[in-house]
Amino acid sequence: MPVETWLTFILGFMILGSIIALEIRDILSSIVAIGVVGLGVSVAFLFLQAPDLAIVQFLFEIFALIILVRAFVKKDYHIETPARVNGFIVAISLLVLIAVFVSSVSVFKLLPPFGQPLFETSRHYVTHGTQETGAVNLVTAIILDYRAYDTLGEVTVLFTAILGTITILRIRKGKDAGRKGT
Amino acid sequence: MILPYYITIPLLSAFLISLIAGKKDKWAILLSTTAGASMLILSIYSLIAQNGETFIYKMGFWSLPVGIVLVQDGLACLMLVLVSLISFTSLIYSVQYIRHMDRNWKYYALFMLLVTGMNGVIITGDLFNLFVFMEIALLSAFALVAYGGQAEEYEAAFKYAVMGALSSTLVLIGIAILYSATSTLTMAKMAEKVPTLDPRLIYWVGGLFLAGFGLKAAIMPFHAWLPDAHSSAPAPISSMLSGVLIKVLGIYAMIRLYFNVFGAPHLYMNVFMVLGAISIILSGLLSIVQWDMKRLLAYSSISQIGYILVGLGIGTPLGILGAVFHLFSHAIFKSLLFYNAGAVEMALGTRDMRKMGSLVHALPVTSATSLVGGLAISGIPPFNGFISKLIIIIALIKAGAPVYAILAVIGSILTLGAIMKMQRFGFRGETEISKISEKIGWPMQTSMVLLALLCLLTGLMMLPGIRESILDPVVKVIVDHHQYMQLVLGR
Amino acid sequence: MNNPKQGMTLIVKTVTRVTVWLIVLYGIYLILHGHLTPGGGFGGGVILALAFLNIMLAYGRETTQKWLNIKFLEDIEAVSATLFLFMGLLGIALGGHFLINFLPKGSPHSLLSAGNIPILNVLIGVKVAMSLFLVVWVLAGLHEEEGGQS
Amino acid sequence: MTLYLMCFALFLVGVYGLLTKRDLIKLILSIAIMGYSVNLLLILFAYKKDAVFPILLKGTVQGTMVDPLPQALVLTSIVIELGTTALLVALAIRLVQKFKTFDITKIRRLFG
Repeated sequence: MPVETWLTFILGFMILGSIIALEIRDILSSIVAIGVVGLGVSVAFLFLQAPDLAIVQFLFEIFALIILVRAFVKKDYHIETPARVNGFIVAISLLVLIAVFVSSVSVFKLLPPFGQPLFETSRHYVTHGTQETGAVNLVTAIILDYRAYDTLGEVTVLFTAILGTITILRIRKGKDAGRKGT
Repeated sequence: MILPYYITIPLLSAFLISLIAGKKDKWAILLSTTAGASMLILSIYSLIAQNGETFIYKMGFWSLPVGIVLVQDGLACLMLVLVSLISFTSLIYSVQYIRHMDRNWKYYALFMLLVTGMNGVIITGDLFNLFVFMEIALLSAFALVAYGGQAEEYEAAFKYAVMGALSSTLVLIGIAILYSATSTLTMAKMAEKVPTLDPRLIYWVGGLFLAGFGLKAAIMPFHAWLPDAHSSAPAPISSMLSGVLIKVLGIYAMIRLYFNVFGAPHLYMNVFMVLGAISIILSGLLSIVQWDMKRLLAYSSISQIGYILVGLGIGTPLGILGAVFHLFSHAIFKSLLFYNAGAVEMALGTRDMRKMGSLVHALPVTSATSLVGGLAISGIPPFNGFISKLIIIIALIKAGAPVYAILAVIGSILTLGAIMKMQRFGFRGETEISKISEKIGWPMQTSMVLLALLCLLTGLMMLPGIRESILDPVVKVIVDHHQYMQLVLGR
Repeated sequence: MNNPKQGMTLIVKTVTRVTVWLIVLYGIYLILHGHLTPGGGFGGGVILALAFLNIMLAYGRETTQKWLNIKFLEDIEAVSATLFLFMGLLGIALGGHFLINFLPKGSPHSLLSAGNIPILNVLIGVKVAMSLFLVVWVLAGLHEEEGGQS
Repeated sequence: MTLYLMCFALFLVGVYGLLTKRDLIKLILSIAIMGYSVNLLLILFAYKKDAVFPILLKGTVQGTMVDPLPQALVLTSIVIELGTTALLVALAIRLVQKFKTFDITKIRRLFG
């Protein structure tokens, strides 16, 4: 089977999975459904010849699942309250989203078709990458040499995220406990 | 070349703070103020030494479309000065304000990361790099909004974080589509290829970017998070967010994309005008009815962002001059007003103006500087706000849009009303308040007085000799959109 | 899973003691071969973090705290980020440009090739491992503390 | 073309969740869905017919390769998304502690 067919299956399955994850009541099943969608992304990356990403996506997916399950499921295991879904809001947002989708059809037609990228800047990486950086993994050559500045930013994002998480979750004691709320 | 140091100085100080700070905040304060001061000196030096030129810095010495390029032109220089100025005064202000909450080095580390993110967005010439540094600034802003640890602060931060994540994803989709269509990420190279693309594609991608960056700039239909986040954050952070963050992540990024890359398409200029006018009027009205002092200021921020957008949308050099100058002066007086609100909150323990009274004797410096800030924001002569609003209104009349000019005048009156309310109830009420819970020390007073002086002095930027060397290059960058592409690509 | 402070049963602990080293080894392999095979610092770093996490889940929080000094891990995280920045600054000193690849490139396909890239990969791996482990550590710690109070 | 549209539909599913769901965790999950779709879209743009992964293997002559640049970008964006998720989860935990509910409509001390 050609790649397109496989990918159509995977994508359809992912859309289905995300709708299930959003609509299901039980929060644990919802998180697991998201995990399955993430694994679908990982498989799609394999089909699209991106083994680096497949590994990283798979691992980060596991990690995100651990964080979510650990944070929400263990103690206050909860079933979504049957919130009175406001039909009006649902209808309006569905209409808007369908309009956006329809308008996007003509735009995606203008892009280079699937399987034939323009490949202008990237030609340099493919033809000269190994020779210029010495790395045979061209993705690594890009993230750590050609675009190492991006990676510095990315390391900083991780640093910020963990620092922010610690700041938000730090145990506050002393006089600020009595600080007046407004 | 000093370009990479705008990133490395704040980044290094953030990393070092988390390494050597220990439990106390002494080292953190020392390191961060040193970094802030050195950036202020660097940026002012480069603004003077710039002289209308454009500097290019190739990261890792890779040739242009292959590597990442940093660009320092007139606009970037002005924004760098602005960010350094506001962040330096905010740091001085924080020394007392944050100690009154707790003594933790994490605040200063996150603050320096916020500055890193904004500087990175300003000087980058690469679209994906802009996204990465935007995320640094956003993530640290989420954490800083929640810093106080109260329920409202978490709520505001969560709202802000959800909106921020949505806007980042929208921007990333736009970047992906542009990459697919042009096969490059360097903005100058993209600008070269945009004329060959189908205009429908540009309009559609422009819509994505408008939603994405509009959420960050809190333009009117996308503004829901701003009043919560900006009023709940600690005062120095409110002034950073309202003063520079929404402008750097929202307006500056929009200028780069719509003017320098897309070449100012007519459709979007009109959209800017309409959205700007809506923001001016609606949030002007909303700000008058607020009783929370910081909320009032937050709504008025949206209204002033509207002025900047209208000025940009005119598209004439005069309008853009007004927009740029209003961007600069709004950062100064809005930060000043947030400092005042923070000082009042610290002294009285409340932000509700109904519980305040006459503070003229209890807090002389705060009430005097708040008067200066208030007059500046509502566009009363000798102050900078008057000049910038006047230029925008004149440009509107000259461009043949009298309706917008009238709306701008009405917006100015609404702002005046809101500020009068703040002065009347917040600082000059009937009940004389003599007992305050905490004194306003010299660090907070210094930064307030400094910005109040700047409200007056930056009006001098319009004087003939200074204007040619500082503001005109900025206007030229925005108006002449082919120039950016040619200068960066070296043709 | 009954008492998170004590960890799991003896069987799990024994199995973990063996497998953790294999996981760590695999993570290190991925990091070091980042410029030759798929994987690299990010993937390898997550695997290292998962190994630490394995210890935490199997042995419980208190034992882990004895083995791993959390403050030390935080310091390692900051140091690795700082060193990444210093590699960039060294580029200015030695090659004239920020983040330039100043080490000799070597011959392709060998482990010691590609100049800076393996060094940066190691730094990223360490950084990612520490960050992700700390995230889970902090998130999980909050829960148990809350449990202790109620 | 169909694949691009399906990927965009996945994105819109995420936006739909963000607009209509009232549960803190569902909001975080919607953001995760949007992240997947953007990453996948970038890699779909990178795919070239009958091309192989962008890693040179020893001793073999390799044919054309897929575009490596979007792969590098997605690597960055995956990490950024994990950071955002961690921060959102931390905020959500604090919110649940303070308000004792997962329902965002009940967390309304602020208005606006």
